[in-house]
Amino acid sequence: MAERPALLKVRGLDAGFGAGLVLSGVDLDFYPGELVALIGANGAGKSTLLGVLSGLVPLESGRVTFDGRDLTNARPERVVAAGMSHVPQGRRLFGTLSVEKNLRLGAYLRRDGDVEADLARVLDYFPALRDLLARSAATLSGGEQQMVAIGRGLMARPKLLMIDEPSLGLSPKVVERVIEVAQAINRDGTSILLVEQDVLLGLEAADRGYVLENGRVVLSGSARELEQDPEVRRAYLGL
Amino acid sequence: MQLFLQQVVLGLLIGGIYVAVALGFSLVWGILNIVNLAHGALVIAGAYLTWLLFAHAHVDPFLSLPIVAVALFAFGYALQRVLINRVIRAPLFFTLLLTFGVNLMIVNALLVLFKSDFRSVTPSYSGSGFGVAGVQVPYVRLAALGVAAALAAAVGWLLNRTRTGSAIQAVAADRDAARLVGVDLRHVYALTFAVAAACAGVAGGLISTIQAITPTAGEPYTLQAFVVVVLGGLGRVGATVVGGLVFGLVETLGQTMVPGLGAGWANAIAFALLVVVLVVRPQGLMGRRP
Amino acid sequence: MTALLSIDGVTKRFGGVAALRAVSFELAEGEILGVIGPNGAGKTTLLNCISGVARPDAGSITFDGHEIGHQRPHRIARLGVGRTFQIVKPFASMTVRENAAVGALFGASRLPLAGAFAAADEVLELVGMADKASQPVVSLTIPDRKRLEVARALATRPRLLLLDEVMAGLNSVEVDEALDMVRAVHRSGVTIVLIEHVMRVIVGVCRRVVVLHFGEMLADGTPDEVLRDPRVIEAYLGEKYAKRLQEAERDG
Amino acid sequence: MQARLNGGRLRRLLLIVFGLAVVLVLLAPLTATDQADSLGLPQLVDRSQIRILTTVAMFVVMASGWNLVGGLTGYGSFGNVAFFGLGAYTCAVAVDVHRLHLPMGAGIALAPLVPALFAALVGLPLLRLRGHYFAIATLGTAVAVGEVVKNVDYLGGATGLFPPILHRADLLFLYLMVGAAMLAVIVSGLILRSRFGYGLIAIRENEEAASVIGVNTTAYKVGAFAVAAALTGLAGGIFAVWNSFINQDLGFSLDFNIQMILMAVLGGAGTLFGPVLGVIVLEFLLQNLAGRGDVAVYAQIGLGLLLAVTVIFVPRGIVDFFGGASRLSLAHLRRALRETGA
Repeated sequence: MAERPALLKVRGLDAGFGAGLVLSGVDLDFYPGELVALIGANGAGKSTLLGVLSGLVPLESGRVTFDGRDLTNARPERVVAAGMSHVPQGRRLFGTLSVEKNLRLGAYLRRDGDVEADLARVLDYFPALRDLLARSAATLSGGEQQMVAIGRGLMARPKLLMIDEPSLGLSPKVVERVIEVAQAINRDGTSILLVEQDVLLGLEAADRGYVLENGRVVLSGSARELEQDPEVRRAYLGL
Repeated sequence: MQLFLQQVVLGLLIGGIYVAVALGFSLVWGILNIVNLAHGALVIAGAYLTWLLFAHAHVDPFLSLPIVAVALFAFGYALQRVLINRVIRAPLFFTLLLTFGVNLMIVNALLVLFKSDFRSVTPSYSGSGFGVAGVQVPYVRLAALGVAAALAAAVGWLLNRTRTGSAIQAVAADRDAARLVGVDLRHVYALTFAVAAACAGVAGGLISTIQAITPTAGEPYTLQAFVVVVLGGLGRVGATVVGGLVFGLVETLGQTMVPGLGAGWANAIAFALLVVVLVVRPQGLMGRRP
Repeated sequence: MTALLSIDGVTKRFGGVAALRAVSFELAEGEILGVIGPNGAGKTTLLNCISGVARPDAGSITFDGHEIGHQRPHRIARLGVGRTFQIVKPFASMTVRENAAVGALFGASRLPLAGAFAAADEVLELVGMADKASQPVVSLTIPDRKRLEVARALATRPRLLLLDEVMAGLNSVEVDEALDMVRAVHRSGVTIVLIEHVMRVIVGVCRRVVVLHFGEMLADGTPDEVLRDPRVIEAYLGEKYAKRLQEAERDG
Repeated sequence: MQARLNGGRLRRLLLIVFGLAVVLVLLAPLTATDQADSLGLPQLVDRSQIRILTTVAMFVVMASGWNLVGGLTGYGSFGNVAFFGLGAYTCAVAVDVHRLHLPMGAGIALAPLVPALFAALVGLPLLRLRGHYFAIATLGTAVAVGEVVKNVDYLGGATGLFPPILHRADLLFLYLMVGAAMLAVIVSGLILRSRFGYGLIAIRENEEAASVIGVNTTAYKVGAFAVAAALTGLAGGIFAVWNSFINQDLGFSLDFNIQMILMAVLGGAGTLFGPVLGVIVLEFLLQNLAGRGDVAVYAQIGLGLLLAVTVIFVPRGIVDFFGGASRLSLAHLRRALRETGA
């Protein structure tokens, strides 16, 4: 792979809560246009890593540079403005607000005109949302909520979209649909960092992958390599 | 029947005041999840500002309302940013202690400035009113009801029709998710508290035209605001309007229609109503389960 | 032999959504039952109904001959039902030993203060937390907090112990240790219901499995039977995954 | 472990010094008696200092009582002054010549019973509420009870009641109140080390977890509420005969209500000696602040400031501050600040 400038560079990242470090010494490189899977068991630190990148969770030490800018311990507003958008675990829509308001809030920081165009683009990706726009987000099914959550992330027109465990609580059929759309979004130019506990699902969709265990990157490489790696198969595929 | 109709009208008119007072209180509780025990003090501060403009600058109370609103807006923004923001994530109980401390500071600062003797704002038209089918309707109270309705409409418009309003509602729905779309939490919290303080100031201005005020007159208004919000249900402006009007009616009719209960029973009625609502229907008449 | 626990047609709705639809099964003393299903299948709701945290809208639950469907949690605990929570709920201001001792003070054991601390040491030994007895809860790692939650439930001397996803968030080594702990607890004579959403964990320790799917009971049988049940494979496991588990089962 | 040991020894040292000081302070007033004069002992304490000591003891009772509900059980009640008022009025009615006309001892003995009964009755619905709802409902109850009392003629209506005046009885009331304070601390200590205490702390830490291990949360909460009511009512009863006058403002004052809470929190809610320490620190501050002439207004502003400072900087109380060396460090202070900010 030609040495293109990395879109996202993470070096020596330590972060943690009261009970000791959740992340220690995490290094990560992310190149424009990629779809990278971040896999690992529940509690391995995947969501914490996303929380640190998006500015919700403070980091103890380490550096985060995105698109050439230093975002170490930046407040979430600056991270979104820089072009990194985080679709949180469990979707976390604004339940009392309508689907349309949820989507438009995705573009809260944007001053440029074509928010309408992006709304149309999101509805192209998720046609099912067209007749749900007036519904309040809390009344939607899990799958529909996941689509709105990803749509909301897209409305910020990010360079990198981080999606945290879209498969959580969704039936296999709906998960497949969501992953297909994520790949379509990636093909249209938005880099995606996909966090998945369902290792098989994550690797199949991705170009490259990082395996996180107990807060450490234990393995990384192309998705195909990782799928065959005996350690990954034993630990995560129970084979 | 005449008496009953008169009391119903008076109940609705005082209900308008309770709506104006409760609007700000409901915002701070609904969005910041803080019960502001200093709310009544903010109301009385607004009343004193109106009195100051009236007594010294001869500004008509209803004309001074915008000035009072801006002044309290600024004070509210600063108060939240400096003090209240420190306890946003603290356990509920500490927010009560802090706002009670703020209440003590404001009330006693007013005592230092204005001493404790009664002040009132009596524009030329304050005494007059008009009669309809034998029922007397004082102009001042009717105007107050009008202002309260306008205030409720304005807050409703801000919350539901503006970009800032959707940000405020987003913060109320899910704080972290709001940050993830780029909302600056500290600014939105301070803005919400500022709008609430402005509403309190306007309510104070209205109150100064219908009753004499002293620095300690704010206490009952805080507690009544709580009852109104619980009665109406937390969350929507419409619920606070209903809560305020119903509370005004229950209090007025309770004092005049129920044998044995005189004027002195106002607070006792209010809190009997509160405990009943809290136990029977905690989410209030209009609200969702808390 | 009368069942220790019998669930008969239990239904529970939240708003319009039925979290449990007419679930029925029985559990004999000494069994170790696995309850499996994707997130949102109703596993935790079932456990909440048994432990009294939630009230079933229909159906009945009897434990050791007592109807407990509409009893309050502390009454059910005194009858000998212990439980843990998926998201652990420790008594944060207390030490590990005090947390366990509070269990022994209440529940079916109701020991006096001195006896409670002795019982606490016993259960901490059983779950492998004896060396951390005097530590404050705040300093515990996630696996240790889960062990403490089990210890506290055990200290109440339950005859039935409901474990809600004690393996979630553990890496493979920690899962094996947790499975050993569950086996040790089972050997000490406690009937266990183990709730998980990772099939591999259940296969290791349970002799019987109930599969829940969107509030309904899809299957109830030995792990081997359940793995081959077409409805379970279609709705929950998926072809590839089931084949792999069967291979693992054969060589395991 | 090193910090903990120092903390432990530091704590014991502080407790011993604190205990000695309390004993000395309690004996000093004896020098004001006639017997002491005849022995030629100098009078160390004057009447106003005895009055302050009695007030301190009274607040120790109320703060310790509140601590059982707010500190131990985690239910921050904002209306315990209702129990104080009910106790005061019960005693005042009992000893009133035109009413029950009972001896003072009987009045004081009755004072805790009515509030405890009231707490048990009102506690059942109130203690089902949580957080803001519980706090404001208890505040509302206190205000409502005060209003009812003001409107009932048998209870003296707006003018209040006048228990018979006892002359030269300052020391009697001091040691009565000190006795009540000791009772409050002893009862709290017993509860803290009992099944009842552990059950209350379990409810505070996580009520649902407490219920599934077998704690009858309703009964325990109402129990704590009733014990707190009895203690606070006892203080009210002694206050009524000591002050030989009681009305709505004195019996149900919001000042007393907030001060007993602040004292418990400032000292260390949930601990045994926290409230006692909080009472002494706050009473010392208030006496000096208000000492400057009649300008009580500045004392109130001072109290407001102190509330803000306590909540922001010392949320876990002074006792916790000396709990371990780590607590004294600035890092701990900064982290506390960062945690509470948005």
